Amino acid sequence: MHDLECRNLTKRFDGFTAVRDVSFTVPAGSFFSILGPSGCGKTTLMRMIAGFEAPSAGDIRLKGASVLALPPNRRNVKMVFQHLALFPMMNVGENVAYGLRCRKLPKAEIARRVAAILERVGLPDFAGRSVAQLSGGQKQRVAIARCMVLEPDVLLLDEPLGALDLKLRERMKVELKLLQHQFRTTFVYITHDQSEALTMSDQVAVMNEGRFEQVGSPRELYHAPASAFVAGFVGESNRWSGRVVAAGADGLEVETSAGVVLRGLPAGGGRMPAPGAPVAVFVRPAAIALARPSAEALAPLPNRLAGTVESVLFDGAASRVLVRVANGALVESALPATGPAAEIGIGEPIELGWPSAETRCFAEAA
Amino acid sequence: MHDLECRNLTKRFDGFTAVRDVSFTVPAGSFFSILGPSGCGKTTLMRMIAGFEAPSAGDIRLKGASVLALPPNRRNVKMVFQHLALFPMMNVGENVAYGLRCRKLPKAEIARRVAAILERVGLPDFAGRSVAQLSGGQKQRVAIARCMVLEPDVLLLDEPLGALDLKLRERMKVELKLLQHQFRTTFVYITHDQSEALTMSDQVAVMNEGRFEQVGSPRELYHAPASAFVAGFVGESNRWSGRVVAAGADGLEVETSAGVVLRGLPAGGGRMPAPGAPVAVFVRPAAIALARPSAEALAPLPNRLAGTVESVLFDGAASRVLVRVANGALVESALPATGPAAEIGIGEPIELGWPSAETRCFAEAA
Amino acid sequence: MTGAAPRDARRLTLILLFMPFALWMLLLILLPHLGVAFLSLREKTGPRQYGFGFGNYWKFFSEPIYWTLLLRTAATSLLVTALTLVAAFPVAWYIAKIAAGRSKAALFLLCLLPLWVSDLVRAFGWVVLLRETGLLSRALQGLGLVSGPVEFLYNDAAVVLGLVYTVILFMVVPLVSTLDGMDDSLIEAARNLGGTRLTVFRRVVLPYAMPGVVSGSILVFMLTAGSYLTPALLGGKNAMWFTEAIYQQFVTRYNWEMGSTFGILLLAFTSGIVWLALRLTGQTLAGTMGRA
Amino acid sequence: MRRAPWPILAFRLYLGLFALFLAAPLVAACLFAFNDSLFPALPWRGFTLDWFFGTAEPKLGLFHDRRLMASFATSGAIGVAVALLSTATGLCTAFLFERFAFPLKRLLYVLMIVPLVVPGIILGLSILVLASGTASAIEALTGGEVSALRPGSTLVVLGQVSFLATVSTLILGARLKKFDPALEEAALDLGAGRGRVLRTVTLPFLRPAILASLITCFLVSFENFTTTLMLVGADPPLPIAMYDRMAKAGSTPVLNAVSLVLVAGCGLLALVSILVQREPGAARALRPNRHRTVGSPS
Amino acid sequence: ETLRLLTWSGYAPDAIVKKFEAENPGITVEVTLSNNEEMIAKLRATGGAGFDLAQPSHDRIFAVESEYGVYKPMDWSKIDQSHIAPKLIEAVKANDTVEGKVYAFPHQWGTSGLMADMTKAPGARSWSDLCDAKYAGRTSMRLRRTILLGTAFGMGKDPFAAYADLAGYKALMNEVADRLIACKKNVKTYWTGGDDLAALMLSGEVVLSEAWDSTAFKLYGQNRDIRYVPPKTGALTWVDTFAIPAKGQADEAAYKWINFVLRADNVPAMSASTGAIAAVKNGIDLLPADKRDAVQAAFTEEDLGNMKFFANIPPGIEEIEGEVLDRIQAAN
Ligand SMILES: Nc1ncnc2c1ncn2[C@@H]1O[C@H](COP(=O)(O)OP(=O)(O)OP(=O)(O)O)[C@@H](O)[C@H]1O
Ligand SMILES: Nc1ncnc2c1ncn2[C@@H]1O[C@H](COP(=O)(O)OP(=O)(O)OP(=O)(O)O)[C@@H](O)[C@H]1O
Ligand SMILES: [Mg+2]
Ligand SMILES: [Mg+2]
Repeated sequence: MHDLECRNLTKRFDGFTAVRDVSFTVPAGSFFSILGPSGCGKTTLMRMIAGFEAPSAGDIRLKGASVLALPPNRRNVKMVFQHLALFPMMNVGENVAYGLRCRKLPKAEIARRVAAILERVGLPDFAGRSVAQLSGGQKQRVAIARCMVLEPDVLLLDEPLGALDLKLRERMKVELKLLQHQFRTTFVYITHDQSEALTMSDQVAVMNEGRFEQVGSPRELYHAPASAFVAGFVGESNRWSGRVVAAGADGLEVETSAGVVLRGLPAGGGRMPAPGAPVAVFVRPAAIALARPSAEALAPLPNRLAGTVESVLFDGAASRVLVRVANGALVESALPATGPAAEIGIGEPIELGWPSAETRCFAEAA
Repeated sequence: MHDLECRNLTKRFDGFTAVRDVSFTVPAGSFFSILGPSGCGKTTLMRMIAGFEAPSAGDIRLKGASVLALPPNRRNVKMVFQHLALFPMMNVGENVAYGLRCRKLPKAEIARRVAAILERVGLPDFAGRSVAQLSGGQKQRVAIARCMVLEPDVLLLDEPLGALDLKLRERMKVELKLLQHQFRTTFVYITHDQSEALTMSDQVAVMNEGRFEQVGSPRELYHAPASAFVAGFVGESNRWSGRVVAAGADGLEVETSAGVVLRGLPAGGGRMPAPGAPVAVFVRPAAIALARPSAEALAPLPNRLAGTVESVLFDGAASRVLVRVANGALVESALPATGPAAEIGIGEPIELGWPSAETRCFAEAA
Repeated sequence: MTGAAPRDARRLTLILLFMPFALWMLLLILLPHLGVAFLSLREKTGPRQYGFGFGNYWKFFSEPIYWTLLLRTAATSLLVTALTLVAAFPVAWYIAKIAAGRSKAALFLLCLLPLWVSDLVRAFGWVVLLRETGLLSRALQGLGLVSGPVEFLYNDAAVVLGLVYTVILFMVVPLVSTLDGMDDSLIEAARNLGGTRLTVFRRVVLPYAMPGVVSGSILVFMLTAGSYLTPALLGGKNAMWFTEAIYQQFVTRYNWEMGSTFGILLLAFTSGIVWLALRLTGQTLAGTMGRA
Repeated sequence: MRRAPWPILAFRLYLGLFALFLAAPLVAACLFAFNDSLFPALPWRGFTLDWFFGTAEPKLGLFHDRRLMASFATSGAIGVAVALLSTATGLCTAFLFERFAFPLKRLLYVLMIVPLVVPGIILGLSILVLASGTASAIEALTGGEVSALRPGSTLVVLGQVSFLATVSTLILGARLKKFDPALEEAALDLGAGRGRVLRTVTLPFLRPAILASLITCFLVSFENFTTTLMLVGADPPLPIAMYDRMAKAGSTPVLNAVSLVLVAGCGLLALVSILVQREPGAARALRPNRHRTVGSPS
Repeated sequence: ETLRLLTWSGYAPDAIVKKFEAENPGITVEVTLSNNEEMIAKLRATGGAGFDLAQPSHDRIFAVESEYGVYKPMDWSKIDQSHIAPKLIEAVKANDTVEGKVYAFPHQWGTSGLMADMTKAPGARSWSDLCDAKYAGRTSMRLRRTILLGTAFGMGKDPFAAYADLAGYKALMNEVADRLIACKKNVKTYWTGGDDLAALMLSGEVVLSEAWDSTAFKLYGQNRDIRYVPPKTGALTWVDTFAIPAKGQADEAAYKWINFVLRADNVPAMSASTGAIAAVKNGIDLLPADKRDAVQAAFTEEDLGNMKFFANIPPGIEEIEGEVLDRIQAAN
């Protein structure tokens, strides 16, 4: 059973198409993210689902029934806004009770449900607080409680963590996922932060210029990106442009514009690019092994480059080195926490190597 | 030669002590960061150096001479403000020229220097632009150029990246470091983001509640934190409270409040804690190895726990698993990108293990 | 900042900045009002002979003409305030929430322009429009809606209309500025959570706009109660405005004592109403007017 | 938001009516300036410019009417004086309240706002009472005559300043609130002295607000009637002169001509003031939101 | 040097001012329009400063001078009196002498009475006709003391005789107030100035009104049906005077102005502007032709003999009248 289904959804603003022919289904109880750069149409898509914009074409179905004709207040889709939109003139309890009052439930019933939901989001005894007295994370939870108390079919969240500071964001990521787990409600989550999308979601749709580029589990997106855009947007990558030199059964040979020859595999599911075709090549820093020159550790790897360390960006487990390779390009590679390369310093010579399976080549428009 | 030296600096606001007895020296040409949580007194310390607050006690020396008696406009310390404080009614060139005009340099000289510095920060031909037309990163560079054109002894930067968005922040981190490299001026950089501090700095001071907890290189802080606060604040960690059960030559045996017995080493340089003493135990997620039960891979490790996977936080190379261990505690561990544990799913049984060198035990006040 | 000298400099600056304010308040506001209060307590006992007491106040309260006039003025002002609020809200809403971009700026500008034109011109315009030989009467005759000339001037309705006209922009401006500060997502959230348009207006929009409503209403009420020209030029034979009574006492009766008494009473009465309104809506004068 | 177009249509219709309501009296007042009749009333007797340029009674045109022209000049002079005085006072007071802490600040702030809500006639008469009282007392004591304390332009200026200083303080205070003190610190840090900071950073930042305050005060002063009425002496400003005409000599279309000039002049100045005020940053009130779709026509 | 005149509308026409300035280079004339009450209020507020020559009516000087001392005694020797009507000189002397000094000099005189559109209100002859239901909604009056006095006369009382007894006067005025309040529904509007009234009459909005004769005479020129009607009980007569404010700074210029406007060659222009009759011996004859016709159409010899000069107002009277006026205005 699908909780939410969009069919060929399109939205045009006079002349400009913000959402193009988007179709997807969200299974009941799952955490679905829409990930894309700023301005790609995420919010527009979500506002159509909530009923604040009318689609130019296509259909939106909730639990199987089209909701196009319903005004926003009659759709059982609730929304957590980017800046939360808590009502400043009401206290926490009144905020949470607002939707129930609109449904004209009896007072006692409202009080009971408000208390229950605040308990569930970990804010018992907060009903009397004014909204201004809450911390960022608490506000977040009130905004979610305000929607969840109405038991929506689908909860939409539009970059709800965007306004929080870094540490809190990290914490709320985990907390949001646990809350969804606990409520078992379908979440549709919008973000431009790939780490948020990957961490929390069952399924992620990567959106670009109004279109869905790929829909899949976080691992699929990370390990098998379907397009150059997805490969570049999800996770960190080194990216080069080049041309196919040779194509064989064991993969492609690509010469980058800087003149380096790399061995990789075609990606994105298209045809095998013919020699001479332009390709975009992606290699993840984490996939690159480092070794001191003369060390034979990298010998079995098909791609090997020599260079000097330009900069060491120490950041604990996420440390990176920037290596300037022979022909002037900068390659970013993960710095291992242990092993011979761990203590490398600026200006030292170094060798890099990686397997051809980690060299993803996407055909580009000529 | 030290560019900046603070001796026993203290600042009290009626009754409240924001900075307590802080002493440090910053060698010429180095990148020095002050890292600490919000409200710990970083800005207050910096404002004392710049001359906007008078210290309650202690001395501030620039190039060896005390500057306590000088007003802010006579100290050769320049400051980049958190929101940059570019003058909105002046264009880029006028902003950069402001300090030179205050020094009453001849017009031609000013023009020459402004052009030169804008060239150096990568903004040639920007002199005529209005400030509002700049992107976040360009504003950043103008703010730095405005200070650097005055050739200060020390440049203070108060969370200059705080207002930028995530992606830009990542880029500016690298750029700032390169700029400092190029100017060879002493930078004192304030942040509450440990990743910024670690990535850019030669030396980092960790500040807490007005005091410096530790001053050292990024690697020192990460690998040899001097206090429980530093261990918790720099890099990610699992943290437990416990009591020493036994203390021997090969380390400590600690029982956590949840009843798990761990083997670790005393940290922080204090005396070896006696049995019964309360300790805080820190283990980095990246140090924890994962294995399917029955696999013998973890056998040599002194700390081993069994549990089930509670949650998988997939995030490419920075993925994590949350494991609920036998007695109910949650342990966070890095998820390897490859190997048998890489594909683990929620609810599966799993074993964790780590060496005692990675189990840092800090004595706590009883 | 640093050291002792700058702190003294700061003190000196404070004192220097305080001087104009103190002079303004003392010489132009406090002392004059005290003077009026003093004068209102003076009673004329004969030519060039005066005594002191509450006689003038006593005379006011014992003479129903005067206090009914004050009540009438206040009541009409309240009516004008209410009408103005109702008439201005949709306009402010349109400007703040519906119009976008250039049309928004243009609309706001258009609305502000009449604000700057003299009261006198505006009242005069109404006279030209509404008098028996004026445009409206003639237009109605032209359309065949009425047979003879109709007088629209010189009645209470004309006064109320003219007053609403003179003050409405003072309501629109604070309303626009509060409504403009309201995040649209508040309204959308309220709709999303199931509120009908009416509920959203009543439970979210109105409470949010309250500071603007209150500051606009105070301004409008005080301006109305204190207006002189519009009632004088548009008003009919029965309708005197309390300010006219004050003017009369000063100018045609040469009775400054009584005029001062009337002035004090007008001030006290209208301030009382404003105070009550602030109490009832839980706002403060500084909080509302300060942002207007 | 998807909604039926009727609320929007209703809004538009209402707005149209509102615009008509706003414009009607002004248009009517201006229109009759061109009526070739002795009364600003129907019937329409043909188009004429006599009420602007006529040189002889009974159709003495505005530009040849000495008294009206003199009152224009009086109003202008008073307006300039009021604008300068109010803005200067407002500037000091805005700094005082935005930058300094002192005892009784809240109370004094309320006191500062009060003149805005005191009926204009009371402001006028209170100043009249105090000034005459003082002048009489001085006369009784010294026999000297302080003509500045007698009704006349000085008192008119003071009377208008008494409430326009509040307006000015609020305008300047609002702008000063948006001022990031870090800008001043940055300037200090770059080596500027206090005076230079004020001159090169703070005042330029305030300039749009200062201009707006000057224009606003000038316009309000120019059109003020109630406060002025009580304080006017032998040289009446324009609104009083017009009112005297209306009430004591009867209205002729020359008053419509004056109205037209006033409407045009005020419109122009108000436009300038608004444009100036929304220059940088202060455009909050006029800036469109991004997701501005509530009720946009769909 | 400036001569600051505080006077009635029409009492300083531009042509005369220009001529005066031409004859007296160095003097500029500044005119402030006013009426009796405002003149007093202004001079009281200024303590007699700010103006160099005022023109109150003859009955409004004595009490004001006694109370506030806002005028200077006149130096009659500086005024050419040879051609002034002796009757008016006597009237002014009688009314405006305070402690032996005379404070005024006559300028123009006129009467207050009724004005009627003869086609629509031909028979009106009495003050009480204003309240006649025949003219419901078509009459007007000025809500000032004249109508109080007129109404009293209309009721057959003599208010001037009642001046002596404040209590009696108060009782009389209360009766008058009741009358006028009852009359309110008959009144279209209260006029406030001459042109205001003129507009009302010319447009036909009003057919019968209390009026200054001067206004009526002006209208007669435009519409022969509009005539001045002296009431049966006698037209109320006023003399507008010259008086010099206590702190006037241009006395010489003021006397020059007085002599100038009373000069025979200037009288016709002045009278044409004011509509009133100059205080010179042959005042009526010096009126412009159309005005003269109007006067002759309005007044019979009998009427001219039956004029009632406004009596000097003792202190206290105006307060009583003020309250009564308030009451009338406020009543519904
Ligand atoms: N009402 C509108 N009228 C015209 N264009 C609009 C409107 N709303 C959005 N757009 C345009 O549609 C595009 C998509 O906007 P949208 O807000 O959906 O992007 P987004 O993906 O949510 O971006 P962000 O991450 O910055 O929030 C943008 O180019 C935007 O300018
Ligand atoms: N002028 C002041 N008067 C009183 N207390 C102050 C003043 N300035 C700062 N403090 C207090 O001193 C403490 C340290 O403030 P400071 O601004 O230095 O913190 P910070 O480390 O810069 O924090 P953040 O990261 O949030 O900027 C805070 O508790 C703050 O409230
Ligand atoms: Mg968005
Ligand atoms: Mg800080």
